[in-house]
Amino acid sequence: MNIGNLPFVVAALLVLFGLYTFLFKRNLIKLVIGITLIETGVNLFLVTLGYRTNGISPIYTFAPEAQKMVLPTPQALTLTSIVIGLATTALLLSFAVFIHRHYGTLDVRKVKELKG
Amino acid sequence: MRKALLLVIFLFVSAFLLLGVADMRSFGEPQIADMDDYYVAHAQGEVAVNNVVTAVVFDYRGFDTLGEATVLFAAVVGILALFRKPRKEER
Amino acid sequence: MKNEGMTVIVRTVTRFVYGMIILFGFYVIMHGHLTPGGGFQGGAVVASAFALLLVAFGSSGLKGHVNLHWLQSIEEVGALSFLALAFLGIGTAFFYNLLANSGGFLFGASVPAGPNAGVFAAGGLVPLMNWAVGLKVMTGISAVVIIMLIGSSKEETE
Amino acid sequence: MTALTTHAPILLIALPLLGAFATPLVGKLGRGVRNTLIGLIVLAVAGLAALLAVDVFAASGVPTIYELGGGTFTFPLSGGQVPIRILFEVDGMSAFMGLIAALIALTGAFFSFSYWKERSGGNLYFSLFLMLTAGIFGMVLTGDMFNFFVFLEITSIAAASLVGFRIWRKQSQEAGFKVMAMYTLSGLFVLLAIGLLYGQYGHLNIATLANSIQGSLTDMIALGLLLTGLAMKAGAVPMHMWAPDAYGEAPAPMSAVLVANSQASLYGLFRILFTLFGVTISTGTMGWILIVLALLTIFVGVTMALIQSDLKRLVAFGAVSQIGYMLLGVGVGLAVMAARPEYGLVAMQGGIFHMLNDAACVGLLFFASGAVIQAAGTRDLNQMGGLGHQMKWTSIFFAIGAVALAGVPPFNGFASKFLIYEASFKLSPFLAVIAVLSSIMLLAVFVKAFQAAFLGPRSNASAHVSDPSPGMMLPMVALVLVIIVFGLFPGFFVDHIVTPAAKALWDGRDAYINAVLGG
Repeated sequence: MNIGNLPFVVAALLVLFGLYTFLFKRNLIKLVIGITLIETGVNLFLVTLGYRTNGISPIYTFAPEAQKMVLPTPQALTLTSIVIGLATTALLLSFAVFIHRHYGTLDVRKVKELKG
Repeated sequence: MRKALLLVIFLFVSAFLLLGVADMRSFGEPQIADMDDYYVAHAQGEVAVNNVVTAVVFDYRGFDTLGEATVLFAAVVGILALFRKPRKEER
Repeated sequence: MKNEGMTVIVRTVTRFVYGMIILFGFYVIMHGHLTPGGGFQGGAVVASAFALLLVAFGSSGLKGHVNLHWLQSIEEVGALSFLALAFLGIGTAFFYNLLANSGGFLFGASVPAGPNAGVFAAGGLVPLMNWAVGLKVMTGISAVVIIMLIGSSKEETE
Repeated sequence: MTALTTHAPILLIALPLLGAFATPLVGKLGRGVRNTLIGLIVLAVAGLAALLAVDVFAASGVPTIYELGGGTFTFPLSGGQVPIRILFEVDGMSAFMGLIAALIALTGAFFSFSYWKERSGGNLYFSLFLMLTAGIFGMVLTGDMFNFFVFLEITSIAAASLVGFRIWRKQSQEAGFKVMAMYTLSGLFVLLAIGLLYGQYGHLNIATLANSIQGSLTDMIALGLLLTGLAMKAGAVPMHMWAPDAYGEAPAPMSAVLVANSQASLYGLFRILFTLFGVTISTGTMGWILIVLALLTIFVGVTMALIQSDLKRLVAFGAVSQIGYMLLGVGVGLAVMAARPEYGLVAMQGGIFHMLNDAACVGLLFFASGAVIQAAGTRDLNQMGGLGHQMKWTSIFFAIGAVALAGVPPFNGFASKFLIYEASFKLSPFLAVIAVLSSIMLLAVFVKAFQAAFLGPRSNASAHVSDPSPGMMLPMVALVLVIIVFGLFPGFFVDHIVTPAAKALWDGRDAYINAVLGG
């Protein structure tokens, strides 16, 4: 089946959903969800870049003979960026916990000590 | 006002990204892959591992992995710092 | 949410499963140079066992079993040993894999070209780095999960 | 010695990382041992950065390459060689940024020893500081796009943790969340752009990408994403809302390091515009975009500084406005690059020289305001007053930093700003007028702050204050010396360290590519 550029479109849509959430939602946790969505979109985009039609995973252990393999670099990059995403999400959520502790709310409109 | 501005930004970025997708090369057919072909062909000989991705992660691009480990370390240290117990006079 | 843990079904299943999850994590780390996986993935699998324990038994159930200072120290040792392994090759260049194809007993074997059944004792520094990173990731993520749970549950009780 | 020079780029990153990983463990042995270790590391790093800079500047335009993983770093291909491993490529600009980072890391570390002595979490503080330093060095030295992103994220996470380090202040947590969110967003933009470039050209090395870049629509989209992401991380208006919060809420020495971090992002922006894309884009348009960003940044930064009553936040807005001057200088250079008139290079020299001067002046201002706030126990300018009676030296240092930053002769800020005024006047007098007026306004802001904090009758806050301990005075004295020496002999420094850096961007693209691909 020919799916054309659908994977790229899906990645772009994920990024856009995330951006929408980031820009228009007022809850800190939802902002974090938005960022995570963008991250997922970017990771998906990276890993789709490496696909070669009918390629197998680039591992030689018990691999079928004489098959072309998909590109390994995007997989390595995606691994790196997933771990980075995990780290940033954990830190963001910790900040959210502390903001809740200090302000008693997660509403962006009420967390505005620093302005101007 | 603020919302309208954000909407303009959002629409702008949307158009930007979708334009990019439309202009992107077709899925599953990387045009230039000489670096990756090199990895696939030489990982077994140079690094002596069967898993090419591991060869890239820990050998050819090992420094990225060190950076990635550092990122995780920084997050753990940062979270430890946030949840630490402040001294009495600091509260 | 009270951190009392979950129902007896979840607890019983967890008791059965968590050892296997940890074992599977170590398997993934150990065979990172042969099969899909590696230090990061295996470390995350092991950390998920800790997360499961936390969810099933609550933060009070973990008290006495896990020492946060130990986790932190192990993580630092993992990070330092990764850096040290990278420093080993500084005679040529940082990150130079001087053990690969050296013929020595420490992962120095060579690998036949093309698809094969896998040579465990090959890869030079790669399997060692897998272990260092695996150690670092499993303790790091476990520490994050535990700190965040304990820290945020303290807030509820205060 | 040669081995040390060869390995200097990696040691600049590996040593701080070693310190960062070891600090929490070593800290258990006691504060003295920990501080000795960190002091040795930052001293070694400063020495190595100087060594590397001497080496690179002596090579007159040929970048130094360090291959990670050794062995063969390139494989022959029809029509040249292609790198397969991560490379460090250090040209004049990278070495120059390394000097800035080393200066700030050195003074920041020694200032912190005294500044954070009585507070909690010292081990974690220094661990994060060293990771931030390593990340800045990584960003400026690397020659690989994805590696750049990884270091960008290291600085993001370490910086955000440091911004939120005062956990008892709720503003600090708010700033931390904001910084982390904006940094993550900027990092993701950069990563998306890297993905686009990789998808097209199958490489991640900057030199290889620069060699094969076409300037297609996808490339332009990648450029837009990179520009947005890096300008956001550098704190340029209109993506600046995190910057004053971050500079204002971070511990004082870390605010200085954060400024160096913003400058490293600017470096990334310049590297991408000049080296990665270079002639394939219409440099005039991009230059004018930078100029517009610069004018906005200068104007908003200065006007917002005018209305602050929080000393640290006031300095923070001053720091934001200075990012604009760097953008202005380099933007003017980029705008006229196609025609290559003489004043383009002068503008770039001014913009790049101003990075170093800004790091020194803003660093000094943050250190001094940190000392003042710690002594007076308040950040509010209205509650201060008369502090100058007891804190003589600190007030003198603050004054020197302020007038130097505002561009008053004979200090170093004047030297670099004069080059920017001169060159931007030749492009359009309007630019120079705005730049000069904003500088005067900045001076007014600092005069007001100085008057409110240090002059006037003694207030309650000034009852028991005194100059800080020698541990905090020494780094300030070092920065004052830098400011005065650079102000007295600007010609020497422009010739010997700024010109190689400016030339590396201005006409170093071919040398950068050839050093890797062997032209």
